[in-house]
Amino acid sequence: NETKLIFQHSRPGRSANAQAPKPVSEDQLSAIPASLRRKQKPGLPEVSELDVVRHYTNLSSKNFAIDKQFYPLGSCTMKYNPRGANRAAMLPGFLARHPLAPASHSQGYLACLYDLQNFLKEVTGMKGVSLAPMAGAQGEFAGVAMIRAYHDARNDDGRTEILIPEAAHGTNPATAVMCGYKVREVPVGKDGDVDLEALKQACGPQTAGLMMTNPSTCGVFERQIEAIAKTVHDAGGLLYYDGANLNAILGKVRPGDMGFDVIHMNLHKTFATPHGGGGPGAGPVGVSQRLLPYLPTPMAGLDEESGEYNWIDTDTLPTSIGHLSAFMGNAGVLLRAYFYAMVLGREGMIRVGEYSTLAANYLLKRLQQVGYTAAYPERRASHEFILTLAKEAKELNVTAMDVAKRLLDYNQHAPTTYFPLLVPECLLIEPTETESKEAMDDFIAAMEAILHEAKTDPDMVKEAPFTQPVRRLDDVKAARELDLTWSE
Amino acid sequence: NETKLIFQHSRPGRSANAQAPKPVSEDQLSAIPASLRRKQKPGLPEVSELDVVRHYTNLSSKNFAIDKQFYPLGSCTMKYNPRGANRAAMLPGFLARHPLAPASHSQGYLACLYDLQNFLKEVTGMKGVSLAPMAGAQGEFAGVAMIRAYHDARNDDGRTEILIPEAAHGTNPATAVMCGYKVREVPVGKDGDVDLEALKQACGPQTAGLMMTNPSTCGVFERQIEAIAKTVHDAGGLLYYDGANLNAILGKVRPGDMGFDVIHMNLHKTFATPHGGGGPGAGPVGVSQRLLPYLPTPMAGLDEESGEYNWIDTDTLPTSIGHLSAFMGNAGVLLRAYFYAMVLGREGMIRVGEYSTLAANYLLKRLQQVGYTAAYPERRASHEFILTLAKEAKELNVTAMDVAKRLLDYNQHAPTTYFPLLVPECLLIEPTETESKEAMDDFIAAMEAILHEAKTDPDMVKEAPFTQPVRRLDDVKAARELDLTWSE
Amino acid sequence: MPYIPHTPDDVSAMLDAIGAERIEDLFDEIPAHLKAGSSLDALPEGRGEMEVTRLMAERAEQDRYALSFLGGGAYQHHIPAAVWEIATRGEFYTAYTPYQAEASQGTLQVIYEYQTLIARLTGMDVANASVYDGASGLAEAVLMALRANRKSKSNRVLVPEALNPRYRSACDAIVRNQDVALDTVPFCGQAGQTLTDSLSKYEGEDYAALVISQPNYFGSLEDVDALTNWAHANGMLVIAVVNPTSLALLTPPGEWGSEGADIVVGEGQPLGIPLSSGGPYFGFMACKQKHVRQMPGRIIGRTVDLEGKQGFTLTLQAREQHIRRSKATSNICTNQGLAMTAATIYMSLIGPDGLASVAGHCHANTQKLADKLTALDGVERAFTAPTFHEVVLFLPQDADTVLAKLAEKDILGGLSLAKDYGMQNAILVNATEVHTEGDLDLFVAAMKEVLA
Amino acid sequence: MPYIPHTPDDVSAMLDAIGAERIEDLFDEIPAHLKAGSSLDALPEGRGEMEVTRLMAERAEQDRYALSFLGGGAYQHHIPAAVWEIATRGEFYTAYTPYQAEASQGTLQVIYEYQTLIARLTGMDVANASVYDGASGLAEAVLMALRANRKSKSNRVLVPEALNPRYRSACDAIVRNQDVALDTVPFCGQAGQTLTDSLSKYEGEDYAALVISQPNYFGSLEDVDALTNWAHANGMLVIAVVNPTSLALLTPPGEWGSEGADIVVGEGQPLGIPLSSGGPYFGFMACKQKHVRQMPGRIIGRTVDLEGKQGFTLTLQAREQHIRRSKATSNICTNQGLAMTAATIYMSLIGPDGLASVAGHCHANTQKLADKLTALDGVERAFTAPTFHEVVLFLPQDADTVLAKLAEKDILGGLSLAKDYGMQNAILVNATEVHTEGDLDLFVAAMKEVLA
Repeated sequence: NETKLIFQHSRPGRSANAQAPKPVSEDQLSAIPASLRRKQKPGLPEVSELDVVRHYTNLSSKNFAIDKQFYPLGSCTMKYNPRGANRAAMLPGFLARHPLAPASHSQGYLACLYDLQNFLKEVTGMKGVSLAPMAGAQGEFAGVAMIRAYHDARNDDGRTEILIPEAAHGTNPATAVMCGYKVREVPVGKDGDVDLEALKQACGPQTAGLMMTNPSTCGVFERQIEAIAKTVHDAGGLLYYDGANLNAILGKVRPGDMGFDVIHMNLHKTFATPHGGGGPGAGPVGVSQRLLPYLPTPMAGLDEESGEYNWIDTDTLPTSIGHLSAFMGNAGVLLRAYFYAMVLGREGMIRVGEYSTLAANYLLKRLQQVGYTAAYPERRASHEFILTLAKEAKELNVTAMDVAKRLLDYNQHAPTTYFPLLVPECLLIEPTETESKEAMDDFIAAMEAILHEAKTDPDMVKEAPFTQPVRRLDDVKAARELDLTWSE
Repeated sequence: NETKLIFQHSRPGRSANAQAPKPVSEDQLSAIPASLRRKQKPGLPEVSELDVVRHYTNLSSKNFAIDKQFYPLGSCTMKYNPRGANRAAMLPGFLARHPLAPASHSQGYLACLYDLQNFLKEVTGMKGVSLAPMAGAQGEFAGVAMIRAYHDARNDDGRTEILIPEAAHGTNPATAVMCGYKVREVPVGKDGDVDLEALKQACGPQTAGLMMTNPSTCGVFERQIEAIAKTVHDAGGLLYYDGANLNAILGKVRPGDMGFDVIHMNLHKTFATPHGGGGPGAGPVGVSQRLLPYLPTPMAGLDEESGEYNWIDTDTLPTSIGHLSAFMGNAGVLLRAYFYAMVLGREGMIRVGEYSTLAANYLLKRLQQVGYTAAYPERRASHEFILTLAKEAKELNVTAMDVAKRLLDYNQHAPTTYFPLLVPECLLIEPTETESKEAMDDFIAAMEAILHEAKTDPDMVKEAPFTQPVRRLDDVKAARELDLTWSE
Repeated sequence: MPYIPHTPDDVSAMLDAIGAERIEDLFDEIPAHLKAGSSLDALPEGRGEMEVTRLMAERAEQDRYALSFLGGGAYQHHIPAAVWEIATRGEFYTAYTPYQAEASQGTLQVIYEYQTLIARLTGMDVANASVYDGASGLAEAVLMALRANRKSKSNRVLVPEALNPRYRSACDAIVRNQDVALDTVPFCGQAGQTLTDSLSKYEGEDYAALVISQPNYFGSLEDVDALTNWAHANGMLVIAVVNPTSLALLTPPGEWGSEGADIVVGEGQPLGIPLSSGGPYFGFMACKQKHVRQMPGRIIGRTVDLEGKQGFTLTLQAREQHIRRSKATSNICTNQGLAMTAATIYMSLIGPDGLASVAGHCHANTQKLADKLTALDGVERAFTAPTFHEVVLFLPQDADTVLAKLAEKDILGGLSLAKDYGMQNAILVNATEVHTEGDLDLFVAAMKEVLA
Repeated sequence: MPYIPHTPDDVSAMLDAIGAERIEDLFDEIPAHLKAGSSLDALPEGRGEMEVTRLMAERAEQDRYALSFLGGGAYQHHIPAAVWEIATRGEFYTAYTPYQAEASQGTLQVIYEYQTLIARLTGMDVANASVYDGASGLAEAVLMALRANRKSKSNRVLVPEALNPRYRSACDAIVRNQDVALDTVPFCGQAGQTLTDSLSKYEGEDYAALVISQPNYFGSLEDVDALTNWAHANGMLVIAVVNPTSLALLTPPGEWGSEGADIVVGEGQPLGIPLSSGGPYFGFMACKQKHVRQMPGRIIGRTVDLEGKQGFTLTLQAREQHIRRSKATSNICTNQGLAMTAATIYMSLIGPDGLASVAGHCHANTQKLADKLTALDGVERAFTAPTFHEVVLFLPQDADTVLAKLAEKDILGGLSLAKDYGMQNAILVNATEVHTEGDLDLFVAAMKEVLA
């Protein structure tokens, strides 16, 4: 059933008028020159409160979500988002606090930030943490900007390149460019590890740093991490850790101990804050000793003497790369992550890596048993793993995308498709530690059924989905005949 | 897709253990004699927090609701339930208040109740209001119990009968019996009004009172109300007003002015509090002067001198019929109604009756135009009206129930079916004032389409619904092979 | 027009379709002199959501959190955030009684699960979809027992004095209209329990039922096996009134004595419902299978659809007022659906071990509180019986006075037993899993100051 | 194990399937000496939801409501209850970026509606699905302008001194890594406006764009038509930075001057997002159709499915990092979906007249507040330009000192301009529709006391 657009419910003069104050008189607006006044009303819809509630309630039902379905989207860590975290972050005292309220009126909020900074330092093994970046990609930006600031401070200005393994998330090269660097890609071997020889050749005086994810986007732990770190450090470069896959190793091994100089974390992945249909996230950064002076501001500080919390800002940390947003990051996300960290505590943090890895290895093994092909069959899965459907694509003409779409008909969200690019026809699958064995078994049963369909009734798979609000969409038309805003 | 029962997700040892405190030691329970201790764990499900959130989120999607569909359930006043009322009633200060907290710690809550009592007095034209009854039926009970207390106080003990028009809600006769009365039904004429002659004959020294709804369940205003009141009063009986249909006349005519001695209101209808899948409601009662001494307790009072609010309870009102619940009624519902009344205000109250009546008359006229038969074609509709499908049942073998079920396939909730019992094959339809003309037009289009189907493809109607989570259910099996609790 | 969508154009179009000129014409069947009896001037002018929310927030603030040890039938517990975030989803919040089963399988399945949960918690065969609250539930149970006990011709029921006095009074207010009498069984002044000794005088008399409250109002645990067996031996049904949290630890009524209780009712509030000034709560009600047709209220059954698929539907409607009218088991119609939905989610989240842990902490905390308070001069336990999570203490001074002084310190230190039992110096105190050691110590320190 | 469902049986079964003995075996590819670098002792023991909620409630309480007149880029507004009750429904809250369009039509349609709303509010052709916030949005706009202005070879952009200094600083922190320079156009010290006079010295120079802030940081309204025409005449694009509430009253950027602004960004917070210590908010971004391929961030398009039915999908992905990698328009990936969803609901609820009314009250209340404060001895308006809902006042004393004294009275009386502009005695104050006459009077009385 096609849902009308909210604009199609609009009728001139209709309104949800419990929500707006009564109009002011033109007289009260006389201080605004007529030349600056809008001539026509903005085209917001004119609808009743019931119209709005019903419209968006119905629209919401057209989404898959963790609260409704198993959602094994690889590299996205779609774990359960505790409802208690939402309630805590939405407490009136937190919601009403203005970002520029003085420290005297911010002690409760600052205490939460200060604690969270310390928790994140400890679980990552870094020396300092700033919570300011508003998403993973902004955390990456902050990280590479700090690398740049470090080299600049040393007047080491011939370093123009960032090295990136070819399997990396697209944000890595895009970030390097945003920080003014050139990107050099490093190949990945057949076992999913970086080609160390190629890396050695790529390193040199032009190397500002290396960005990598570990476990990598191949779903395996990079076993040569120490050699890689040594190679880059020997060349005078720094090591950046993309925390997208931190969930896999939380409590087991720490980026700081692996030799990374700077990392970002995705709190909306590892710390269970909601994904919200595409954000908000939060991308705190952690650094080793030598990058401490460059952390983005503001950060929460504590005056040990008075016991009062304060803001560490550019006036006290003038070497900082500065503010990356108008205020101090996605506060509400940080509060949710703080709740989660407090509930899990020390033991809980350690369990995250263990059980997410257990789940992924179980799921991988069982999917192999029902007939799927692992991209790296000789390797342990981390918290995620890759299947390749190259064989099915060739022999049955059924692609990874077809399987993904057919899964929707089985009420299972699809895994990540066609990433990383180096594995043909791939599905990147991440179950997380919060899904029960039964939920995974249902997914396995669906995957088994689809493989059977692919062999016996391939059109059922190739034309899927059949049960969703729409069938497959014409993406070419969408891009060619751009229709980005609605008009009557 | 069949949804498992929550018990089917249960696995021994699984739990949502962020929610429970750590177990206490047996030692700490030693004061409880072993003979009183439970031998086996109660069979609550053992499930994770995600299991629970996902299960009940998915279950919720199997409901029609005002927030999703037009819901013209006659006599139920399914109007928009303001979200702002929910937020206000769920403020931490209100949620945390213990019902037996002293008045010193209850001034805010008491102020809301006191104001609400006064608002309800004014809109109904009664002399006193108690908010204590927890639902419409309990309000009816309180009302009839007050009638009984009144006669008892006068030692007028030959009054053993309550008169009730045959179109009345089932709660009316059931309530009369719960109050120890016999019920005598009074016939209703072809125009929907009470048969006044029959009423006169039924009245006598045995008459304790008359219970009636006005507008009646026939969807029309009882035009002889003054004559009825005089007849009953002359016989020494009292008049009870069933407020189920108060929405129709809010602000236009008041039960107190019509001569009623006691009324109840359904706040979950007229005052837009949520229906919650079957409650909670609230059924405040209002009375004329002579029933003031009998109002159920507690009520909110105001000490004019100190400006402090207090509780009026049986110690200060010993003639009261007493408490009908452990505490003081459905407080959270009352707060939502208070919010609603405050937003509407004086003018808003008057509009309720006007626009709900406008909507019903529009819908009736248009449904007649597309071919349906009104039960009372010569009458104005009140806020609701009745269609009779007797002709369709006879000629096409398509019943009111068939049309109701088919409406679900058109994403429209069905009207009330087969009530009142005196109209054959009836649909009782109430659009309320909060539904837009477009929503009504969609319903009209669906009804028109169904009538067409009934004539051209009756099985489509008779076998409906086709699009819901289940097809028509075997109610006979449900009653014969009782399965009321689940077992493995 | 708040919550009314119609524009002047809509109104014109609708009036045109009707063939009326003005809205007022639609009221032409109402005698003119009855109309406009008031211009409703006692009502204020309408205000926006912003203003009303601010006013109510200020009022909520006035009654804001005091440290409370009040119980007496409503208890503070941790409520998981998920409970009300899900229960207030529009699909539950704005649906009505599931008359159209096919479009209400969500609500219907929730009720079926709820019935199962209550039956399992109480050890009974079946449960209904809830009644208003515990006290009115007791009234329904009494009326039900009169119908169900075919051996008895009596309209009398035995009720313990140690029953929550608010239950007693609400029950009486309801059942006395049908000339049903509640006769009182006194409690033992030393033990704070209802002893079978005190029942002997009723032996041989015709009573339809005996009410047993576990724990009783004083928090004391009754010897439910002996009481149940006595009642059954004397031809009475047993109506159990229980605290649902306690049932994680205590023998469920279905296992009391040799045959178990016949009807069970109780206040559902401890199962995830906020204190909220006393409501909306919900009463739960369960019984033996053989009495199910005498049970009032909605009951949901599992059945199949015409394709054989599992589905849920309202059943046994022939007991209900909308079908049976004056012959119905009760006049109840709307019950407490949303609160019951929340309780179902709560019970699923808390689980059997979690509920036992909650009950254990309640008990242990109350014991600890009683120990700390009785360490003060002149404060002592009033009774010797074991207790669940509430206890009566004697103070060395007038209870009402002491409580008022504590309230001035924003501590609600318990309920006075002066008015209900004439025990001028006695208070009923409660602690649950929400109280920390610090909370208890604050109370004790304040009490010490007040008594000094 | 909080949030982990596995029982010992589950773990055994999974390990058996894997063929491993212990979970630890699954980490055997990690060099042993790297493991267990810490036992994480800096973290506390895990606590239940009840305890953590209580702790956070106490902390939230510490920062509780003071009467605030702070603005500076984040504003108090009434937020209808429906906004967040719907936005936090699990279907919106726990979905991710709509990669699987068929299973994400809810989110996708919301974004398409949002894009339409922003385009209409700003008077532009197209909008994206949001960026992080207004300040980082300005950085994206600057980088976009450099790409989009094909006539200019410059990496320089003109930025008014009267721009929110936090926008200036965040923008600079981001763009300076690509050697982009922001040159400052001073404001007129009397008017508090950016005058075209002060631009004349840049004529003939190569700048990619001119940033225009309406209103500017001082709340002053700029002569946007003149500034826009000047920029276009000098080969620059115009980047508008606007307050969305103000656009209900003020000329939308799409109509500035004879051609309109080219790119529009702003802070979306006023559209239904709580202050919440600065986030999550969202930045909105709109542009002319011809620049759409230079716009960063997600963009949703309307299309049809294979049966010809309307549907929505991510489009123009070839601009984005997950496809274009180092050639992408930005590294942005996750944006502020949930906040944008809330804003979409807010804009639908408030409607065009409602937003105008909100804006009108903001303006009128701020005027009233300024009048009341300037009635005090020594307090006066700093500038002559007309203002929207924020205004700079000169105090007769040091601003920081006065504000600190007001804060002691729980009144947050504005923002000091001392640090950012060297105006030691100047404060920036704001009032909105949430402030009552009583609120204003409380502030004025407190100010009077402090100045006395």
